[in-house]
Amino acid sequence: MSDSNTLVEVKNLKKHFPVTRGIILQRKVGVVRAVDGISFSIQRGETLGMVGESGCGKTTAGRTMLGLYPATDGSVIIDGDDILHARGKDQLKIRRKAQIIFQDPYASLNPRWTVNSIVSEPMRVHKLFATEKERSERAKDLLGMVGLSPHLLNRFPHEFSGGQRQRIGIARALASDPLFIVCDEPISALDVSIQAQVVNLLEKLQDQLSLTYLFVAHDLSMVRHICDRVAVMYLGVIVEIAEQNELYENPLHPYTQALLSAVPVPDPRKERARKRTILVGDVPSPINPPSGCRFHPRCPVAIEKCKDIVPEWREVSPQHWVACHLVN
Amino acid sequence: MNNQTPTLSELADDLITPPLTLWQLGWLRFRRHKMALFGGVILILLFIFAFGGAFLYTEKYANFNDTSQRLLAPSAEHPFGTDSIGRDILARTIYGGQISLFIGLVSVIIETILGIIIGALAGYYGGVIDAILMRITEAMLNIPTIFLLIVMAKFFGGNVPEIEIAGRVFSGSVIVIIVIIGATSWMYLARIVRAEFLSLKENEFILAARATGTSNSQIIFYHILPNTVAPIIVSSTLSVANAILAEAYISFLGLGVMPPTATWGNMLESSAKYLDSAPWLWFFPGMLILLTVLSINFIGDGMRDALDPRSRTI
Amino acid sequence: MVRYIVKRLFQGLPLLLVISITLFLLMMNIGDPIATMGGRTITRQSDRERLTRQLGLDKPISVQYLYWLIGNDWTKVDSDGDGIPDNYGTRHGILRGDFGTSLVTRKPVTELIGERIPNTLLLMVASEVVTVFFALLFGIYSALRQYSVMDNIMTALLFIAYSMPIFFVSLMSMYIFAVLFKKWGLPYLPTVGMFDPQVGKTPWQIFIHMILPVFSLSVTYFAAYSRYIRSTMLEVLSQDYVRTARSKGLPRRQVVYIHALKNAALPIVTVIGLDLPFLLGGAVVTERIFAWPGMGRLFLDHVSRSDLPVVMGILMLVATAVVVFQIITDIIYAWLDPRIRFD
Amino acid sequence: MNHMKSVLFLMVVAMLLLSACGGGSAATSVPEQPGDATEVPATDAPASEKKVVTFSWTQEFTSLSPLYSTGWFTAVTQQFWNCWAWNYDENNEPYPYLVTEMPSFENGGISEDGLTITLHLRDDIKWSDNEPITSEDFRFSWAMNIDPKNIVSSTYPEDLVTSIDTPDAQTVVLHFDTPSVAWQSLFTGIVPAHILQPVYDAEGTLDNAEWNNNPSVGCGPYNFAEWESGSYARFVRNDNYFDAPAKIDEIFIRFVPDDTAQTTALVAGDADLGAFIPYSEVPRLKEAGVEIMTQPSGFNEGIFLQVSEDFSHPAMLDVNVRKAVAMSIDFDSFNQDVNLGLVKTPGSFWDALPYYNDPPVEPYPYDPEGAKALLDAAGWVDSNEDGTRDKDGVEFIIQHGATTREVRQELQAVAQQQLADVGIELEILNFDADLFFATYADAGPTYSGELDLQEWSDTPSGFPDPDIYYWLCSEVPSDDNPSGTNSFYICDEELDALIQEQASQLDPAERQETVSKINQIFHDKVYWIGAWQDPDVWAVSSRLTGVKFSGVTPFFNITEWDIK
Repeated sequence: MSDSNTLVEVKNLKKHFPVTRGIILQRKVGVVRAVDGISFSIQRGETLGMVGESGCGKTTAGRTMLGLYPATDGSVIIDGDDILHARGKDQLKIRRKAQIIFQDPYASLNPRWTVNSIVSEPMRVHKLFATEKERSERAKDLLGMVGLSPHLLNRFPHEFSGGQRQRIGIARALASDPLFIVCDEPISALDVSIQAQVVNLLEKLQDQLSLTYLFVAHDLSMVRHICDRVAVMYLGVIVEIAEQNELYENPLHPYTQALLSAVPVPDPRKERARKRTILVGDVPSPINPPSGCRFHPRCPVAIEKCKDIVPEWREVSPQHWVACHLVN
Repeated sequence: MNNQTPTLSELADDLITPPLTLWQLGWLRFRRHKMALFGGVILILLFIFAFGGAFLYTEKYANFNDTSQRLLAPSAEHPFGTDSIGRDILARTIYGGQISLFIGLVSVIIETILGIIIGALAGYYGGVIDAILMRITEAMLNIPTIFLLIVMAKFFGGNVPEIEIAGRVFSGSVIVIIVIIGATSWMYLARIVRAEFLSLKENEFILAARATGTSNSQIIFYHILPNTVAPIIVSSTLSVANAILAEAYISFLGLGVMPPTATWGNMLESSAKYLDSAPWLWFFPGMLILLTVLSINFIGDGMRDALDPRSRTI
Repeated sequence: MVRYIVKRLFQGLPLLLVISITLFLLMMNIGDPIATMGGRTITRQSDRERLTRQLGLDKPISVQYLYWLIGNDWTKVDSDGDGIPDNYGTRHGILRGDFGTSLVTRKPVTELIGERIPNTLLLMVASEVVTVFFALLFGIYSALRQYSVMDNIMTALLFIAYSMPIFFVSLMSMYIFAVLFKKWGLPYLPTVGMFDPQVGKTPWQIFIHMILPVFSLSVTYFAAYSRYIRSTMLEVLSQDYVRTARSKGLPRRQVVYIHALKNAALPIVTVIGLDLPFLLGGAVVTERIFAWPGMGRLFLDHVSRSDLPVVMGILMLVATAVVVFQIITDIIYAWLDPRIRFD
Repeated sequence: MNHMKSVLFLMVVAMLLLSACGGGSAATSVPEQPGDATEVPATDAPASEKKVVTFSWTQEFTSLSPLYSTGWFTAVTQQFWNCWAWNYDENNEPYPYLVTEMPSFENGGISEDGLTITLHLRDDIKWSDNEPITSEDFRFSWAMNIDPKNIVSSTYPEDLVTSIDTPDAQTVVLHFDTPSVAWQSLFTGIVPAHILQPVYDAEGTLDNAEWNNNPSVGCGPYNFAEWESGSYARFVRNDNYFDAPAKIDEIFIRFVPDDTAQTTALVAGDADLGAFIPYSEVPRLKEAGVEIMTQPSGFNEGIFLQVSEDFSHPAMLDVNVRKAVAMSIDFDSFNQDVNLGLVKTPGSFWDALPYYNDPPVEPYPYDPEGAKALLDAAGWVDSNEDGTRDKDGVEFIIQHGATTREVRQELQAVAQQQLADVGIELEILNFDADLFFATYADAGPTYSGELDLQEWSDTPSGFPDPDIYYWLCSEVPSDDNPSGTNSFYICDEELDALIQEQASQLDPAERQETVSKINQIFHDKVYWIGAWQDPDVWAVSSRLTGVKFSGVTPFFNITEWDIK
């Protein structure tokens, strides 16, 4: 699967948070298996969508991929470099190539910093320009690129609206000329009217700067517009990956089917005819994930085998991977 | 106070220049706090008194004694009177004020540095570091401060040589007092800072900085610390008042700054036996302590309101 | 719940151990207990050497700490100075409830402390009660009439009281209410001690002897408490349910006393609860001035003579009380507040 | 659950309101005082015409037993309820108390060679439980003192006695290896053998004897009644006293640690007697009608000079420089102004003992010009014009250390300025007493040689006998001698020989000669500079009559005291 066109390659990535007790001598009493062995790759210029319910580990996966949380196991190769195992200067070098945009436009900007400081921070860290003045100039350019007036450079985040803030966040992500950006639910906190603007901006930037995105979202509707391929996560593992159209037209995993059934269809007739699969029960605790197929307690079509045997991760048709016993 | 409602031209300016930094906002709110403003003026006057007074009298004069001139009531020659060995009380309150304010400020700097470092390390790194540092903090908090002060004052007592700072020679006991007040008062601040760090470090802007590759020390000092500045400033301001009072307490217990170096605290202490016979002995240092502590408390109160991040009004 | 309490108690143990080691190290260097045993004259050389050995002060710090912690009845010690350990020690160590014996008075530390605790609690609890009562009055009043003239005057007065060193308040009040009042022919208060020997230790005597120290203590604690109560009340009064109650037309009195005060009580009780163990330590300065036989004075008297067992005993007692009270406060808090649960 | 919470809340509020409203209700919850319920009248009515005198002690006693007491307040309190072999009157002259006469060469009480001293006890003396006081009590007191199983406060001078014979109940024969003048300090308090021998036999030590803190049996004019730690102690008249009974019914001692509070209590009439009154408090007390009585107790405040090749400032090795230091400080004016003219400047360490200060040694006069001339002559001149004299590149900067007593700190400040006027820089240091006198081993400032001038108040160790020992060469502290008390590091062969000689000179005339020689050396070599006489200063309420004090046994005539 790996070739020169592959920008990001994730192999068996795991992120377990320990649950500890005790004060000075801490004992580990359990782990939260937030991400429990996921593998995928992203091609240059491609947008991979990653969807799943809240708490399925998709945000953790995105953050662990960039080394924001120390990974428990696995590797992430970005543009040929292993981001998780690099240290010091090497790590800094890779960090330049990979950036992240966050969900909450209010929490993701330091309230004590001006826009200028925020946007030029990556340039300072990576020593991209010789002087502060040059960095400011570049920051102005970036603001222009994301559709903000350059003279807002010395303002503070609290003077902006949510959408404007998200644009600042995007400008910051672009500041280090990255190849790859993790978009961590960048639009879910925004008004619907703004959402489209931001998505359009992201698409425009992708074209201009030939960026590669991992687009994390909790529902499938918005992802459809921007993604080339989509991965579906459930309880720390990926259950299905396919090209966008393939996934939407031919979802194989019962969980994907359930998610898709929740997406409203613009055509009223089709919408009325839409068969909705309602999932019953809560998402199980990631401290104690179910045995076998993790989806089996909530799966409407589960069979006996699903309880005990972990389904194989298979490519059922070209570029369409799925983990389910019922899929042939 | 008229500038609460911006004029039209100001509104126009607003469109071009950035309106208000958080500091300006704080200052605007602080200015509305009359008590705080009053406290600020008093404190500035006290500083002018203690440090400007040095141009009026030399330190040698403050220590100049003449036992035949003892316990003189205030007069033209000695505006505040003289003490039990005939030293001029005005000159001693000036030089004593320098020491008292110096003790207040420097011990709080020590307290703040300790509190920030310990709170920041515990809050940012968490885990074992947090556990160890917080156990130490709790251990210190479990013992009444005055007990700690006494034990530490005796522990360090007399072991520190005198040092010279900015032309003044400070007796070792000044350094001791500063260190022990600083070392016994950082715990609350450390807890405040830790709590702030714990909540702030989960913020996405910290993750963004880490994604960029910003180092831990830069994240601590440039990203998180500026956001904890408000509670730190409020807490430290109030600590200055507490430090000046603490100095007076240890002086009363005979463990404070040793004479002939004057402080308001030890001047007040030695005046206790002249409550009725020579009231000027306690009136002036007592008044100065009162004014200092009072004004600092007012300022701290005003700052608390002004820097409250929840408050969005001007 | 029981598991939670036991767990918390066990968590407290290492904390107390750390405190004890730190204090012990500090204490070894705060002076020479034997230096002042001669009274007005200097202790003789032969006595110094003998006492150092007999009191076990010649042992290394680690051994002294070990003996203090677990006693020395398991090992032989040299009591007559011939260099040969002859008898088993007699100390049981603090872990077995033996706080040791005062170096100065040779009395058991538990006895010394036990004698002082009732006196200290009498003084401190009375001060706390007076303080809290008036702080409640003031705090609630100024919260209801925020920024009124009275509120501002009270705030200013509070700050003034808070800004005066307590020794000064004490000596001044003693001078005014005992000496000057007597001079002016007014009813005057006694100065020092707990009772007049001519009359004896009656409740009334103790009460009038308590007035001045309680006054001095309350004046200083008052400011902090009433400010805290004021801000807590202000916060509660601005809550939606209080506004709702008011808009429902409930009498103001009822709103304040039933709704607001009830909800403000939780944080106030918590703060008082956390302060309580420190009352055990007494008030060093006040007890010294008014010659009140409490723990603060015991501490001061013995720290000035480097009497390690007594000083350590007091400090460890207070530290332990703090740990215990923290647990109690947490439990009460959880009991009062349904949002808190111990998993 | 909700109901419970309301109840608790109401309880809290009710508790706060109730206990605070009453205010007084807190005082009704007086802690139980087991034991004294019977002695305390339950009502507020003054208890009859009982004569109670209130003493104010700034320090609590550590133990009541003569064996374990450390400190002056315990020692003087013993005179109420315990008894000494001999007492001293207001002229500090000894007179027989438990003995029939003071032993001397003349009456044969002291043997020719000075190695045997015989005491003859009165036959009418008895303990408060009517048991007779016998020679066995004396022997037992001595034996317990030197027993290694007892952690007594001091074994001196008992350890000079090699054995005691008790040929009969009224005769005590002391045997010495070498004659020692310290015999006069023996038997300052005795312990009852009939009470304590069984305790010792049972426990192997007297350390934990109940009697130490609760001496049920005594021999003084008063009986111990109770002692509440940190608060007070009571002594009531001993009706079995073998001498004339006391006139005052009860002595009530209150422990008031703070000087200023003590003065206020005396002024307010809450105390009848206070000791160690600072001179600065005297006018306030006199104004309130409190009488001030001073009694020479041998103590003099003085500056001890350190003269040591190893530690001292080089200038201090020159006797003329030391003389100049003494001449530069105006002690007379200080005593006149700050000590209110109540005390004079002592010329000699034996200032309170006129007999041994003969011919009297006068203090060096205040003469800054003369001091400057001496310093110039010694080569200490201000060659670099920084205001401080120097020689061979060494600045004349010396350290003056003392404890934190206020009047001492005032003298230090005055001395600093006056020495600066003649070109000597004085660095001032202050320490808590237990730090100041900490041993060489504990790196105490005095004993480890850090201080050129050391100031404290001291007396000859056997006052009213002028015995001394600090300046012995064998007392110089070192790694091999970590508890040596010669913090001056002065090892003067001539002085050493004289000190050793006086210690065994039992003949008064010979002693007088030797001590006077020592006196002269102190003065000529400037080893000690007197600052002020430091007699005991007592504040006595005007309602007390018949009050006399002695410098050794202050309450020798306590039975004659009365209340107007």
